[in-house]
Amino acid sequence: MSSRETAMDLAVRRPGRSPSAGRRSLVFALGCVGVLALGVVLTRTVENPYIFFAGYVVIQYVAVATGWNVLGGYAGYINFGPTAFYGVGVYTAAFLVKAMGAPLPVSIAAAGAAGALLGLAMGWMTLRVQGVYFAIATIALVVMAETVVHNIDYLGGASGLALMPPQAPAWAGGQPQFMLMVMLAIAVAFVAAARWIEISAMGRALRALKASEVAAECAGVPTFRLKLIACAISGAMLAIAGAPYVYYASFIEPGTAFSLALSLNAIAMPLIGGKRSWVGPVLGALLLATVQQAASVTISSELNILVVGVVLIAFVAVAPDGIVGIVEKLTGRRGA
Amino acid sequence: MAATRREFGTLVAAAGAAVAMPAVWRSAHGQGAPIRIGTTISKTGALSATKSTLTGLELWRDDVNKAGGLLGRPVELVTYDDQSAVAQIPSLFSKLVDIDKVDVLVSPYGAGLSAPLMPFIKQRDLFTIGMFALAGNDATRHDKFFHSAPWGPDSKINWARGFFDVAKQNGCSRIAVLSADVEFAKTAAGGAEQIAAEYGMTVVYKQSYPPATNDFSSILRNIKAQTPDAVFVCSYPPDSTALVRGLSEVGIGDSVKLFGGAMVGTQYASLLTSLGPALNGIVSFALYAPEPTMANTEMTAFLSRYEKVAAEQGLDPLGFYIPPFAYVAGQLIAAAVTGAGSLDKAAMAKVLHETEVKTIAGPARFNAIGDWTERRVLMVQFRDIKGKDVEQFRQPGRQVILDPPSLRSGELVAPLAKARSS
Amino acid sequence: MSEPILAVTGVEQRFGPFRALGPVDLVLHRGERLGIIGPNGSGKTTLINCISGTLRPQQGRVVFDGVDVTDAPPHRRARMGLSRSFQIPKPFTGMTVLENLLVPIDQICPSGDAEDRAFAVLESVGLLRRADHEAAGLSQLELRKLELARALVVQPKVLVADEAMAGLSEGEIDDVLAILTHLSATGIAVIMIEHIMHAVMRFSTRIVCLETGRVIADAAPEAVAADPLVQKVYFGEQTRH
Amino acid sequence: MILELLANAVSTGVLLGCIYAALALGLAVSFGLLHIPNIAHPVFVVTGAFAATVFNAMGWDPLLVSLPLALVFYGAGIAFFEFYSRIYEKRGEADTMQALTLFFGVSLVIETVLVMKFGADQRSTDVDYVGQSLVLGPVVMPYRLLIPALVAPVMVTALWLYLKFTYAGIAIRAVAHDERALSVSGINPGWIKRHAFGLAAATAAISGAALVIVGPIDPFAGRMQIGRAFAVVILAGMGSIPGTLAAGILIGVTEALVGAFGSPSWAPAVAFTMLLATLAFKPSGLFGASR
Repeated sequence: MSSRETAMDLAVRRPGRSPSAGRRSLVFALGCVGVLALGVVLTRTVENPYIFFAGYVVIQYVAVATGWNVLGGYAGYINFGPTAFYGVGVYTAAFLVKAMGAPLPVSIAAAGAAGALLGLAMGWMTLRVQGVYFAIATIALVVMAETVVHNIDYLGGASGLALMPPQAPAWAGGQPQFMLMVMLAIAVAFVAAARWIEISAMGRALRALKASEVAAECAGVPTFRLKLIACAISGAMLAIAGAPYVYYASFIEPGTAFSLALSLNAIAMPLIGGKRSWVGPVLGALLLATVQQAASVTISSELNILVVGVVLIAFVAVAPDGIVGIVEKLTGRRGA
Repeated sequence: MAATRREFGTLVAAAGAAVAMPAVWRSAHGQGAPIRIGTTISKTGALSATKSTLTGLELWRDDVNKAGGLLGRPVELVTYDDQSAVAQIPSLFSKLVDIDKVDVLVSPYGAGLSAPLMPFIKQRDLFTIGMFALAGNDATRHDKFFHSAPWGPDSKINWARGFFDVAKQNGCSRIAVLSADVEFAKTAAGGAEQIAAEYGMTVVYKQSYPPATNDFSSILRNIKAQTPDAVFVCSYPPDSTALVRGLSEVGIGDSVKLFGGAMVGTQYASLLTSLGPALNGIVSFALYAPEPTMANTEMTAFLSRYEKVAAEQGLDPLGFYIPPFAYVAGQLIAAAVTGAGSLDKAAMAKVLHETEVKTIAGPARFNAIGDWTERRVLMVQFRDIKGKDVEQFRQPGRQVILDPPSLRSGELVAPLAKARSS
Repeated sequence: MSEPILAVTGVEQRFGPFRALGPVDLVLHRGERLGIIGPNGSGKTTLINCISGTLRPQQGRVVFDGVDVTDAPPHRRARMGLSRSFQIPKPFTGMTVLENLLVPIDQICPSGDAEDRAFAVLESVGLLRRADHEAAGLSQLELRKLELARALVVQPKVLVADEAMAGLSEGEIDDVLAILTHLSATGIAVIMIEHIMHAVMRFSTRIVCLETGRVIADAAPEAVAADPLVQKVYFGEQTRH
Repeated sequence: MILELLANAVSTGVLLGCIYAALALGLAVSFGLLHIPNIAHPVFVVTGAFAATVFNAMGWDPLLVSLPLALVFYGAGIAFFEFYSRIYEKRGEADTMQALTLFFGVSLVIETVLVMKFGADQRSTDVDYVGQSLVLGPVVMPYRLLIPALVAPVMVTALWLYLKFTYAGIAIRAVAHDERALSVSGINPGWIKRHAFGLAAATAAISGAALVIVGPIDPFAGRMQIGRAFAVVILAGMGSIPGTLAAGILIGVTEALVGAFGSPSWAPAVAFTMLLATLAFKPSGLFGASR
């Protein structure tokens, strides 16, 4: 029986669920409310609509990166086809708009359900074997989803579909403003959900299975079921992020809904920001998307992709925990 | 970590401010300040072969500015790369209009990229020239939108009607329709079926195939089995190549008199020179062909200037398809601005609705939604192609115009098998 | 004695044409301290993989606490009270030592005082000082202790310790033995797979010796040590190396 | 007529399937034997295709020139593996995902460099036999497919013999089975893996040349092939070299039949469906040893 630590140590050095955890959650919640309030203020005061269009793109990336990270970051299962899920969201919404002029909340709910179902189906088929197979299957999933859309004439097939979605409610002050608020609300909800997963038992179990699947299983973690759940949540989030696109652009086509640039960014952003916590994808998305919005008007986009590729390699090789990891290393801090 | 989060909050605010910043910029406007024309060019991505649009616009700008500008003000182009991505369009055009404060818009290339732009220009009531946006304004019906390309009215169905006119004249009644699963091709195929029905022709085969299909042997055999008289093909460059090669490899049978119609790629030198003699007999669309019925000194002069730039920048060496109509877009803007005597959008639109504009591609008149009142899409048959030299495509007699009748420079050589062996 | 806590009957495991294990019969009684020995490749780890569920045997049954768990996945067995540690420590990297212990508690016996229980176990294995350290940064001995702590924090009915002492110094071995002995005293049955003979001999009340996938001896430590067959295949081989 | 269609669909499918197998062969080595998920392999192939077009423009036959190019690719593969292993091999199994991301980044970089060097346009080769066909009764086989298709059985047989009968080949298979086994026998597993990865890269030069004879190619052509190449390797069973040929042909024939008798629009879904079905129902593949 070893008792090198005394009871005194125990009382003094006790970390963990201290009162500060509750305080942090409060700060976080206030932050969320603050961001939303900032969004309301901006849509009321800024007159130039460009910021809403550009802002939508940037914030959409926050949502997509956060959704991707639930599976890719927490569970360590890389989804190379986030646009398959995003595209399913886009087309679910498009279908509902075309069929019944569905309002946005209905489309969002339906897209979430469709994304979750697709996640479950994909996961059920590929998550029992090693993670590599899942990753490979997701590459092919995009081709499959695009092929299916090409063959559905009702959704415009390859030609795309121009739609007149329901207009924004009057209080929003215009469609661009409304879309920005919707996307902001979605992104904030995603970040909050991601943080909740992270600090809950589920997040702990996900991190455990990421470290060692067999050890997690032997510690009582139902790994297969947990991976399925994470895959469904991530799929639902990615699909939800796509749902408002129809209302934003009034035109959809497979090339956009399944665009490679979006997949690439969804993966690059958490990697650059840091995959271990919710801060990473948010940071990565804001950084990368803002730079790209600025860069798309200044440097050639080939160079843009090249830079993303090189940065990706550099981060994977040198800083696998992203910017958050670097900051933690520099400040000597670590933790969730 | 709490500190990091606080820093993070600051970052959010900073990022917000960064995006908001351009809002405070205001460019000076007034007499002597340049007239700004804004558009996006697909410099990269799937449509990057269309970037010669910029050269056409630049040549026009240089001409105008050399001649003293418009209304005494110089002309300036503001362009961004849209990466051939629809998703980029709303924010880039919002930037052009709200940040750069451009006076006139030119649409991005094609109907796909232009689609998200249409509700925007309608809502903001902007004067816009359409670049190759086939039937782009048919749904929105914006009254200040004008096509630079001579698709003609109701173009979704009619733009390739010439193919069927030629088919009818040559007694074709059994039609096969083949199309790629790509936006332009699907639209063309849809129109084809309607016209075939209208002309009392039977569609005996209809099939679409995925992009990047590189073997057409079973498709060609299935077509052959139906013994059609004409095969209307809506394909994209890679599959246009594969199809033409497939024709040489497995043949199409003796029944076929007319093959092609909407094969994208046969307008560009790279595909023409890589296929060479294999093109003989194929019929495809064009907007300009160096035939005696069509050539004019202004066009020839433009093309020879373009060739020099193209050689420097590695663009399509022929430049028959896009660059002239980018120049036409400029000419339409010039006519509207000078005619109106101001940048008043309603006045500019009125000028184009009411007067005929002389362009390097011939006289243009517009209907209420900005279509050329007269369709001037050519159906050309490739003939006498020998070897893979690019120069021959600048000679008359290689792309014989079959339709429209006003520009016809020869008759169809049929059946296809004979045209190919000659 | 009462009904055995664990009964393995006729378990057989093949990899392709190669039979790694079995058929093997094994019984473990409540509170017992069982040592499993055998040369490299004799099927020890395969056997405990079959017991913990990470491998599903082609033949035979595994009955745990009166329930047939042959087809149950490992997490179900863990939730029933069957814990194991790994020969090569598999810490949950990217998490603190404390969090490593919270994972099984969350899954198997969640409660409001989870952290108190984790701290108590960390103290009992001497890892309290490391509670909020990143698991990846631990020393070899600490990793082994963490491995054990994670297995026993949920108060299992059976603990399977797979070479928990490999690579440790004599003093460290004594530490680990003390932990296991203490555990056994609280009524937990322990299976110890070990190469370090004197430790197994000291700890076990019964020893099973495996050779090429078969049980060749199952008796009290002294009897097994004296068994000529065991001496030949096991100690013989040991000395050859 | 139906029979003729069927015969031609099957023959075309076999030819295309051989080409798929050629594309996937390098992956069968790097992923199947070395367990390195090299999703950049199709981009290596496209690079090989571009290299072939460059020399073709000077008048060389693409397939002939691909043989010396294969040596260059072998060297590049070894250098690349060195870079890869410096980063990863030491970190252990959990980093397969990081490795995937690395290869993803690498393929982006290669694609973009190709675009910047050659433009996004299609490139093709100029060879005499394109446009002609071998006619065997009712079956017509274009040389454009036939000649590149012959590359696959040749490469597969050569590689299979190499792995079966040479010292280095046996060592590669031993590494695939158990790395530790090799270090006991005194061979440096690091060298063997480098060598194997180099071989995988070398196949990309040859199959790239084959691919560009089939049809024009652009820098992004690899993307279409990633799913299919992995489908071939997984359907074959990890590391089964002859299985690669069989799996490629199976996928090719199925695609051709779907195209001829169903709708060509659904052909891209064939490989994916087979991939998913294999993963869900028989993860060991058709010819792989069960693990």
